[in-house]
Amino acid sequence: MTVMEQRGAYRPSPPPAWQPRTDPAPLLPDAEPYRVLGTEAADRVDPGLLRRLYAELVRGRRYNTQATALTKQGRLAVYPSSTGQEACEVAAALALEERDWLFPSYRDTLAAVARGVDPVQALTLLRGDWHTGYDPREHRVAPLSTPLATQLPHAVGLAHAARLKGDDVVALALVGDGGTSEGDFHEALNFAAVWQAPVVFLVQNNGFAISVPLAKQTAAPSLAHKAVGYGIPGRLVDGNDAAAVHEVLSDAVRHARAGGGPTLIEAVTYRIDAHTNADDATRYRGDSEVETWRGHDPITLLEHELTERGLLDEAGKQAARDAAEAMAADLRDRMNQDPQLDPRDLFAHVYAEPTPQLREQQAQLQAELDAEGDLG
Amino acid sequence: MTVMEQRGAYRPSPPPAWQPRTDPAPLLPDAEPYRVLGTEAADRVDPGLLRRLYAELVRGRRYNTQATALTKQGRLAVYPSSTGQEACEVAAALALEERDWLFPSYRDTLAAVARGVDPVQALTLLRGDWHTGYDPREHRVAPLSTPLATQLPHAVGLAHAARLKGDDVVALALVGDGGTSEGDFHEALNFAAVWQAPVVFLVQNNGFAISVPLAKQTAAPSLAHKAVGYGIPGRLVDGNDAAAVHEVLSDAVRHARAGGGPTLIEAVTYRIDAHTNADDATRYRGDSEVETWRGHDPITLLEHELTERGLLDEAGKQAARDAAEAMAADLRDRMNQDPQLDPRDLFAHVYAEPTPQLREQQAQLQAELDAEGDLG
Amino acid sequence: MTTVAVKPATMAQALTRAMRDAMADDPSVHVMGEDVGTLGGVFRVTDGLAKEFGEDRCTDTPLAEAGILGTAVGMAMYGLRPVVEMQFDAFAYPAFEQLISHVAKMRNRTRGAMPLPLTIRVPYGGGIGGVEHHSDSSEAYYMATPGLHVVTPATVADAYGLLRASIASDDPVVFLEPKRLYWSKDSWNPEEPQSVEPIGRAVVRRSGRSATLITYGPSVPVCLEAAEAAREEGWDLEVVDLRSLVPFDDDTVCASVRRTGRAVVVHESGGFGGPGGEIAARVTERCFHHLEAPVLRVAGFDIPYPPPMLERHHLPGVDRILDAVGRLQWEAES
Amino acid sequence: MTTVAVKPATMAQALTRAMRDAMADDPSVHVMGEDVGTLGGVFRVTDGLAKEFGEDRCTDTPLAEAGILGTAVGMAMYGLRPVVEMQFDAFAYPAFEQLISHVAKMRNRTRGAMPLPLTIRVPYGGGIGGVEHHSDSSEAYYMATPGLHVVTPATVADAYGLLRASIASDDPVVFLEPKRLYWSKDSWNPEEPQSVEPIGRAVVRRSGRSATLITYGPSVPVCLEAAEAAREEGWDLEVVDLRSLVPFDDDTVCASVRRTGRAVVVHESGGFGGPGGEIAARVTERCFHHLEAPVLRVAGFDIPYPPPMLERHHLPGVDRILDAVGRLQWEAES
Ligand SMILES: Cc1ncc(C[n+]2csc(CCOP(=O)(O)OP(=O)(O)O)c2C)c(N)n1
Ligand SMILES: Cc1ncc(C[n+]2csc(CCOP(=O)(O)OP(=O)(O)O)c2C)c(N)n1
Ligand SMILES: [Mg+2]
Ligand SMILES: [Mg+2]
Repeated sequence: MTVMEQRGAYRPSPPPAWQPRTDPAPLLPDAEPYRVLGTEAADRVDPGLLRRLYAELVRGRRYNTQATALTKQGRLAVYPSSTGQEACEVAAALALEERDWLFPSYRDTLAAVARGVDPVQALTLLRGDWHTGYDPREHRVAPLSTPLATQLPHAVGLAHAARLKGDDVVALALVGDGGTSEGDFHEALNFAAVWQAPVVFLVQNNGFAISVPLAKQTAAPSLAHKAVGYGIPGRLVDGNDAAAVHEVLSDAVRHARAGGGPTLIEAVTYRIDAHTNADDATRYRGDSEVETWRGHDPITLLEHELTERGLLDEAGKQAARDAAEAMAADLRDRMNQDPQLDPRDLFAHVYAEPTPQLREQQAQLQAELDAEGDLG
Repeated sequence: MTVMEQRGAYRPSPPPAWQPRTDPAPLLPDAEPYRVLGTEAADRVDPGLLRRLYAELVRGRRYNTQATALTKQGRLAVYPSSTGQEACEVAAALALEERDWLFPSYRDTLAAVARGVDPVQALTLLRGDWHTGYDPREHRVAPLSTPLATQLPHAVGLAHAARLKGDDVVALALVGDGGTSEGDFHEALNFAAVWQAPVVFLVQNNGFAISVPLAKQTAAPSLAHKAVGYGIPGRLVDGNDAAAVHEVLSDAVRHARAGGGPTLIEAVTYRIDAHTNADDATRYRGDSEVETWRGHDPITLLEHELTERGLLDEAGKQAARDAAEAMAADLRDRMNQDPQLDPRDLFAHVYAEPTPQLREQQAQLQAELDAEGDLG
Repeated sequence: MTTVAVKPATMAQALTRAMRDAMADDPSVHVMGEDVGTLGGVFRVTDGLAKEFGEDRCTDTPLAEAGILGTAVGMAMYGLRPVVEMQFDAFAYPAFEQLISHVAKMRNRTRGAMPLPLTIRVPYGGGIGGVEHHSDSSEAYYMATPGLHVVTPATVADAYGLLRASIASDDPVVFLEPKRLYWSKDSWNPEEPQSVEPIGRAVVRRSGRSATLITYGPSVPVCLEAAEAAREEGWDLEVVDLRSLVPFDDDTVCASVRRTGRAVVVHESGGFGGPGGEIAARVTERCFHHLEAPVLRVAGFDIPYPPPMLERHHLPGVDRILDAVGRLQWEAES
Repeated sequence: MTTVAVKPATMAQALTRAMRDAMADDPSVHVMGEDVGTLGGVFRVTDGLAKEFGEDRCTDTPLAEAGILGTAVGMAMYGLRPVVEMQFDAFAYPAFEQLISHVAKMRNRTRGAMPLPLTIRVPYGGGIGGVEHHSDSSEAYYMATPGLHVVTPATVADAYGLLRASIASDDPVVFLEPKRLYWSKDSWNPEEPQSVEPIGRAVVRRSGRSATLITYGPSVPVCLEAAEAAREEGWDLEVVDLRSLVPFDDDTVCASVRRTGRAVVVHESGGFGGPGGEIAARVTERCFHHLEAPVLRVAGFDIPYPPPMLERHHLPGVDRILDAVGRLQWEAES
């Protein structure tokens, strides 16, 4: 008689309620970041799309350099540059349909611009002008979110609401590697998964949260591996490969739109500039690391692909550069005009109707301004 | 010439910074909850340990029924019973060394008691008496934590501090399935993993957060799968199998003590009673589910094992029951005495020294009490 | 002539009815929170809503308050009117970042383009024998956050009217429900058409000439009781129920204080840094020359909320209120 | 006789020095937060500490404020003295549950068995051209939370002394650092033995007889400036720097107000529900018959902190303070 036979009365069986709710295997990301450029997968990509991405990357880079220049001229209070991350920013905008929503973080003005927001309006916050310069409903771009990861539950709620209303709208939320440590990241992913909300999370892992490198931020195999803990697919992609990011995002958006629920995407990229113009990156990283990444520049990668496939010649490059210069010149001109702010706006939008208290305060300020005017 | 050869200039290579930081495979939990009782693994378990677990389970069950009875007699304000979960509670206490720390949630008075806290002191909070009835340093049991998951970062911090001080102390933190949805769960696991803190997280998945079933709480394959997102091992265990929980916990504690870092353990169990005596469980679950789980009772499972191996006879059972009855009788007697609270305690411990404002308020209350006294 | 049998209703029932009617009137109203669906909430205030309107309209969320409020923000951005339940006062704290940095600021941030019509229901206050974290008075935090309305009912009828008005508001409202009044009853007939109080108006609950008790929420019945007891001492106390802490009804409050010349602010919340300071200060600023005595405050002590067995010492009761009234320098008058 | 060359130091430098000295004196002092290690903090206030004491003593944490404070609680439970940096005022909000439900309550909860000697440094306030979320005045939240000390320096010397005292305190201290004074300079010599101010004592920064300006932190220099300007109007203003909001120094404040008979509370924080209400109310309660006029308040407006280009309209400045002083019913005196 074997041991197992002796044990008839309490032969092991799983606890009654337990059953795996999802098969984890398909949720796990690939071992290596997904790449398109320079691989055979590139041949499948529509040349029009590649050219479009290229034009946007060139424009995006120029936007970054122009905005950085504007900080030096005192025309922007602060600028968190996305130089080096343009592939993510641009692909995020292009992977969405018009009816979809984008939830950018404070670094993602470029994604907003690529989606159609006027660059001057996108930079309004960073200029020291009003908090949000654009009407979020116009291009369906939520206000830039400064408190990290707090925009993620908003994206989930909006996507969920759209689904409840029967609209096939997808929300795409951007967050940084540092932002994944916040509780809001966790709660947002969990709500999204439980609700099967049509939302896509794109983590731009640019290696740093200000000065803190990824190794001090997480011990995970990759940030994309976090997906499995929510029962949603995780994807890992080379964030400097515009075609790859675009494809992975588009797949996830399609999946979400079709009712398949959320996806977590980690795009591996690098912040070439300092955290903002006010930051001194030499305090926490060496030049050689930056140089290595310059060799993996998103524009160069795509330019190679296009050139070698005969899809881009010197004239094409020049056209892209010209368009970028035109945008930059326009941006510079318009940013050189002083914004006109109305102090009365301080009270106008705190509530639908100002409270009696705010009316009193507005009158007080008005009296002060009038007095100043009398003096001036 | 193949496509790949043409592409020499930009042959795909991973983005420079990217390398998997951990191999995810060993972090993933088993597909089925780990079990010992009724399997051949049981033969390896020290009979003394099994008997000890049995005595504690019987005592623990009696503690639960006694505490529940005390609510009916108005001697406890509220009692969140751990009936059905005694294997987890007891194993949590027994897996620790004396120098280790336990971080219980509001449901885990039994774990505190099994670790040595006087039952009356453990129940002080739930009696409506002072918030914490015991000195946390005496048995190294943190105060019962009511705000869900907030005790988890405390456990991480304590474990980290101990390691910094060179003490080989491990912290074990308990949390419910519902609590895993909170941001604090996420942040605690991440800090623990980054710091490689000697901490063990035990999730008692008892199927419900008050009325909310697990399916509305998460879409994860299992809660243990969340571990991989932090780069720490996840273990899945039958939470009603005291030997299995004890083994898995002991392994994790040993691993942590040896510098191996944190472990996340999900114990699959079931809350047999309502959420608390104030709850009406019939509103959200059927009797048949409860009955099924009664068939997987932790005491019965262990009793079978012991009996079939000849480690427990009727006398042994009776001895366990007698010890439990003695504990219950003592608890009942002592809980039937009205606690004596001193209103001055309201002011004594807000700060090390009462502020001038608190002194004034204390004087005011004292005057009121004196006046009452004069009247009475 | 027929007599209409008006069944007394509890405040909890009036609140349920307010949500029910709002949901019936407006399909964009969604109730969400922990245990609000199948269970009907731990206080049963959402009882029946999931059954009547389905789980998509009354949703049991995962257990994460920042997530609840954060997703509600997103839902409001898409045009829904979420009504969020926080299970207890102290369990709203995890959502404070969402509340302060987004809920309160979104309209202002977007110059009015993105209002957030959100109601956040928070059962608050003590007196129910709740263990730690179940009896906090957190209104000071909400009051100090511009962009939020802060409303709290003291009667069954107001519970209905103010909750309807809050849900109908295009601004975020923190709706504070006095736990210990959930079971208070009044002859309120849910089948009658209900008048909906606008937000921002205080009401004189009892007229009097000697002094004004300024109060709200759970302390209103206590003040009314104190006013009755004060008659024995020869004081005729007026009781003002603020109903809304934000916006604050300076007119009603100051009119009363100018009439009586004396005032005591009464609330459960801790005194230091609590609502009473603001109220006393603004009344004094506006009515200084009408005041015969400083505006006094009767509040909870400046301590963490005590355990059930000691809470009676903490909560402002009739005696403590009368004691404060007695200190309003009556001799100065004569 | 030799002259000692006293180099002027900034408030930021004094704060750094305070942590450095505390860490050198007591191995249980640990500094932690976002970017506090290698970078030395975004304001460089922790500059050099990681280098001098190692990364275990001055630690770059993951980016999660509740996690930072929550783990600091655990560290304090084991006997360490964590000094936590919150990167900006508004980024402390995610940690409010840990703060309110644990930091403020642990000692009380355990009847003194488990004190939490924790310092939470929060750069606060505006005036530095910071974009949204970088200029909040959050002191009202902290003041309304019994169990916390709330301290804020206005001078370079106090920055050192009060931070040393906070770190040495066996109670949790929220240490509010006025951002716009980080670069303020004073002839303070870090090499000289520094006197450490006890927590809880206000100080008269300028004596005067006409009226008292009660203020703290970033508004202290503004009030001193206003007091200078007031001389032209014939007012001799006293300026009281509270230094500690909790505990509150009633004695110093009330002694001043009793002397002058008039008072204005000045702070950047929003007026409604802000610290000024408490201060005005308690001064009035205690000094009513000495007051020639109601205690007035000059505060930020009751609005979300404005964008940089409008902040000058929001911040209490000299003119607004003088205007309030002018409304202290001077005619009544004559
Ligand atoms: C809740 C919160 N905490 C702290 C900050 C301050 N802060 C601004 S950016 C930043 C680093 C963000 O890193 P990451 O998420 O990786 O985004 P990246 O800057 O790399 O785009 C920090 C700490 C913040 N904005 N919000
Ligand atoms: C932060 C917080 N939110 C809400 C609550 C109210 N609450 C108490 S117990 C509970 C359910 C907990 O479920 P779970 O974590 O599974 O633990 P269990 O009760 O099953 O042991 C809730 C929502 C709380 N205590 N803390
Ligand atoms: Mg980053
Ligand atoms: Mg549970």
